[in-house]
Amino acid sequence: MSNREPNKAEGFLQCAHCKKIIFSVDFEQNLSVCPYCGHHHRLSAHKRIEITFDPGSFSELDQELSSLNPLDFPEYAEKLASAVEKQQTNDSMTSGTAALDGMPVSVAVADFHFMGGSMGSVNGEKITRTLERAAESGAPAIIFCASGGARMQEGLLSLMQMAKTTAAAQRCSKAGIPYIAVFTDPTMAGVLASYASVADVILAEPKALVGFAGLRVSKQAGVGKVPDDFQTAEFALNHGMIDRIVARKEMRTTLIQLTRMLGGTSTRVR
Amino acid sequence: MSNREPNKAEGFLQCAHCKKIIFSVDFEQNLSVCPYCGHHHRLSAHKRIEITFDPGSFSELDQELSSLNPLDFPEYAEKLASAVEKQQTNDSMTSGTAALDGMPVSVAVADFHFMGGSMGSVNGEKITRTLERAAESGAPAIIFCASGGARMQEGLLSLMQMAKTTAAAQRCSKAGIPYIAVFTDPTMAGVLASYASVADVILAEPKALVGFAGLRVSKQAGVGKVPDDFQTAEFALNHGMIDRIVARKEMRTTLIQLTRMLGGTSTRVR
Amino acid sequence: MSKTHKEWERPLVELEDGILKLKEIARKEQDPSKREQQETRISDYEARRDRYIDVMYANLGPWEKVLVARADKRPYTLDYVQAIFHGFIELQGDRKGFTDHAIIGGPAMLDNRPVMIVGHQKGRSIQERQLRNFGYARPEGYRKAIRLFEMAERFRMPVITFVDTPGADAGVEAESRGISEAIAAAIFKMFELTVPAVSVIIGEGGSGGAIGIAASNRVLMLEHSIYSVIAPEGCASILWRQADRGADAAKALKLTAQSAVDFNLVDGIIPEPKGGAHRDVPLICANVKTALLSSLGELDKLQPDAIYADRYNRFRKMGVFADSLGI
Amino acid sequence: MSKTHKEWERPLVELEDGILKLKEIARKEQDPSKREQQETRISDYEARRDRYIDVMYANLGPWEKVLVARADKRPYTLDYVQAIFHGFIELQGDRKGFTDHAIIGGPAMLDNRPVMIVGHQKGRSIQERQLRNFGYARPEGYRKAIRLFEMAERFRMPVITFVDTPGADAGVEAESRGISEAIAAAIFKMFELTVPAVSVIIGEGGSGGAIGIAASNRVLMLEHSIYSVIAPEGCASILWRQADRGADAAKALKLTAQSAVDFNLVDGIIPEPKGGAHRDVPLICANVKTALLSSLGELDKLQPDAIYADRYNRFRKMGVFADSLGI
Ligand SMILES: [Zn+2]
Ligand SMILES: [Zn+2]
Repeated sequence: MSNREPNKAEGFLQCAHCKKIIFSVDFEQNLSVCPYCGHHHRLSAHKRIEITFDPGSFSELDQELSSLNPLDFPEYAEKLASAVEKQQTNDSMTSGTAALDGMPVSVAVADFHFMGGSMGSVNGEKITRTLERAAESGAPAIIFCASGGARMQEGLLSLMQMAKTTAAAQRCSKAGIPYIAVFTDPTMAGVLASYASVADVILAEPKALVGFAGLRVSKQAGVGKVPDDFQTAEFALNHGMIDRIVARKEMRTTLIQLTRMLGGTSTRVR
Repeated sequence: MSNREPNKAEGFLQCAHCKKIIFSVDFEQNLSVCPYCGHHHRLSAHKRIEITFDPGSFSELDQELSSLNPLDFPEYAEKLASAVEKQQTNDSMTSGTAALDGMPVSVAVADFHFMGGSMGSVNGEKITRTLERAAESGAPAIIFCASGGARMQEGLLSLMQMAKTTAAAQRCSKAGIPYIAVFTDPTMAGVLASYASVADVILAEPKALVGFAGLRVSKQAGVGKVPDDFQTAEFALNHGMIDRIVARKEMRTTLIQLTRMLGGTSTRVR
Repeated sequence: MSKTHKEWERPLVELEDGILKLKEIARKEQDPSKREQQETRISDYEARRDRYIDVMYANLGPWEKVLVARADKRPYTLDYVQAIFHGFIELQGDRKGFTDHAIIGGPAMLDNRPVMIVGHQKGRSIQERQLRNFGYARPEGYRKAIRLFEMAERFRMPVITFVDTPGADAGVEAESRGISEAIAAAIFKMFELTVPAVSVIIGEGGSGGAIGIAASNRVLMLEHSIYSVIAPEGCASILWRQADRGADAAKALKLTAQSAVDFNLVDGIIPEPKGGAHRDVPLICANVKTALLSSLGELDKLQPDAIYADRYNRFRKMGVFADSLGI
Repeated sequence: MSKTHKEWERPLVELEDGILKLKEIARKEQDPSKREQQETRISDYEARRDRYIDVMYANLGPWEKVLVARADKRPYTLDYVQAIFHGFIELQGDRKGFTDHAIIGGPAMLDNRPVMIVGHQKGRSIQERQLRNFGYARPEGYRKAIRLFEMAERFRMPVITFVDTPGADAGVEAESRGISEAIAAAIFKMFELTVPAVSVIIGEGGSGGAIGIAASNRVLMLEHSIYSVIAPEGCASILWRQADRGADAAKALKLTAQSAVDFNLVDGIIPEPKGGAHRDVPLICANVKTALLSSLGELDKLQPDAIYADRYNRFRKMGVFADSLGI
């Protein structure tokens, strides 16, 4: 995939998609969506939380969790250390509680910048706790996904996170607590094939990459020709896999409406 | 569709499918399956019961139910009277209880010869009672389907039989009682789109016609080309709609095995 | 040969066109006395039109009901959704590889309560008609409906369905993806629900495609909607090998709301404005809303188990037959 | 460059071919003394072969495990089904328009109790391999599995799954029908079960395609099976851009049964006959049966709620990480 981040420079930057020059201030105000081509650039977890939930309502939890190198996997420790230093966080997933138009929600927000959002033990544990908190407290769960898939450096432990997180989603479902997933660019492989795809409602940002295998693998495996929009949110929508594509600037409103209708009423019998 | 009945004559008959001449005795002994081409000719309900369930175990119920002409539909009364006289029964569906290798079962067996097996109020009521008896008694339900669809002469009353019979199947499912459907030639339209398709296990006789709309309608409605095996049991199998195709001579054994495994054990917790 | 909707409505349409032209002339008229004359003439024509509508709709025959139920101008599901509910969010997809636009659905607020809406949707423009497959739903439409029914059950939201289809898609593609199974499974799922379900037949209640989303606790019909086991043309073509004898078949099939109530197959008729639903959309929407609130009000008194049983019992008693004991 | 299975086994295969030839010669030999000589030589070669197998299998490295797990001769799901169970009736179809032969399933009797079997199935002949898509299951395979899991729950039958796949189908068709959703939904469904579920990894436990039917109360691995988050070749190609360094990746990934037990991710190892499962199929089947009966025996003591909770708790504790309190 091409680099989807805008190239930054002093005071302005270049859209990685349409190559137009954008003033940084405009870009910020437009929620990192290109004002020319509408490309939704990737967001940090911090920024996503800021533009989505009620101001100041987010309380981070589980931030003490950090990855080990249980398999003694080559170069893993170094990669981890570098990501932790660069991103100033322990994992791609930031989890906690927040409010959405006053309604309490249990949230997790992925940041692709941290090791490609890959799901290892810490990541899976945070998702699981987010969904468990929802099931236990009755606050709807909202998860923003962004991941290349499982973290291979944790081997089978990573694969097991697919089961663990999906089990937690099942708990939510059984308890009658809504769980909304938002697919952002990219939502792939082991994450797409586990907790992400079993949400009650699945929203996606426009043009987000959504798929099971890398495009190269799919082309090798398949015999048919590859459609132009293959593995985009639009393709997923046309193939019945997601509910809606929602522009970033509509996301908060849509989440509020859904949360209110599916789980925010006081008349609900639990 | 071509007439699928063999042409009878003194002591021998002609297979409507391969046109070969068969001795009646051979044909009978071979369960009305052509010994040359394997074509499964249609069976009367009486014959089907005889070759499927334990000898003498069938007790007919609901035989007192008979059709009225609530819509005062043109020519319906005459058609009904003629069918009743010719087939010596009140409806295409024969329902009751029987035993299968000693296990009690609640059964209904359709006979296409009676007004094309169409589902009117009596037909729907018999299916419903068969499934209700299963749900209440714990005896698995086995239904042999053969129908061109709903009986249009009873108008909306017939359409409502789709809902009524499917509701009864849901009762069975909720009670944890197995319901096995066998699609025989033909299983179509309103019957296929209701109780027939929600069985736990669906078996079909080879080459049975299985479909939603008449072939002509499908061709008109569709743009694609029609596959050679369109609307056959084989097509349905390849499209995931049925579990197995079972030759007539294997049917009893298969039903015994399934009934025993799904619902015939004494260790079962109800 | 049965009349088409255009033929049947032509005198009315001509009258209305005339009135419009007269109004245009009157608007441009400078001379006040002449304008007064013209306005009198307009009133006269309008009264004539109203009388004509009275006559046309006073005693619609079954075939005319078919024509009205299918009319292009008739309000469709989304017109009701927009007028009666707020905050509707359409949810898509069967989660199995396909999507269908002939059935739409999603949560919305009915006054202050969340409900789950599912309905057939016909298109208005040529493109939209194609997108929505002329209201012929595909297997994925019913599978989407099933998913939304499950969501409604999980979150304890009443289900409201709007029925308006000539029938389910009967093409090769639909058959290969199991249109029959999809309809059967949708009916089955509705019978699992322990939340209230109310259906409104707003236009065409076309056979299996209709009952697939109409296995509800309460089923209401608009005054000029139809509900039938088979399209009258299909029935005529089977009975008499003459598809153009739809009017005779419509009569034989007893497909009107009035007949359905007589046979206790639907629970109520929602009155339409004079001249049909499309002549006063706010009024028909208000009537539908009143009927929905009233039905839900009755069902709200029931516990989940009783809602489940109510639905079963509603359909269980449908059927007319004789037994040896006398009926 | 990592050895292939053929390369690795070549000395053994050559020895065995030699023994067969010697036996043929001895069979035709007329002279008793010469035949005795030859038979001594055969015994000698057989002893050498046994020693060779001992050495080969005494300390299989991770890559050799990969080779053995993938071996053509290895028993597949239906071999176990045939030997361990009786009365198996294969049930087909996802009831949504598609069927898949890379996952098979249906009810069978395990001694005197009915169970529901689901498993990946590879093919032996070229045609069968194509039919079964080389063990790469498609969305419809997982959807069939879901249907069988539901049936097992409804009729209170324990679920037994056999895992043997290089991974799920990642092609354009599989993607368009939602392979990810299908896997996720299958995992989800397994966690709903209140009947016992036991999985046996008999060959390749390939990433998402494997866990899709392995979210069980007990997960056992054959001694020389593998279970991995990614195929070693794929891992090597990402890490070092050298797909042929599969052996190095296999080592790094810790994909053996022994490692999986060390990390408490699987519950037990089923010992294989000397030289691998294919060298004594009755023995490995007996071992698998014993293990299944033992696992089911433990689970039979639990009530439905406890079975559900047991499965959750089993997976809930998986993961190795530090927290600020020190782990
Ligand atoms: Zn741009
Ligand atoms: Zn023949």
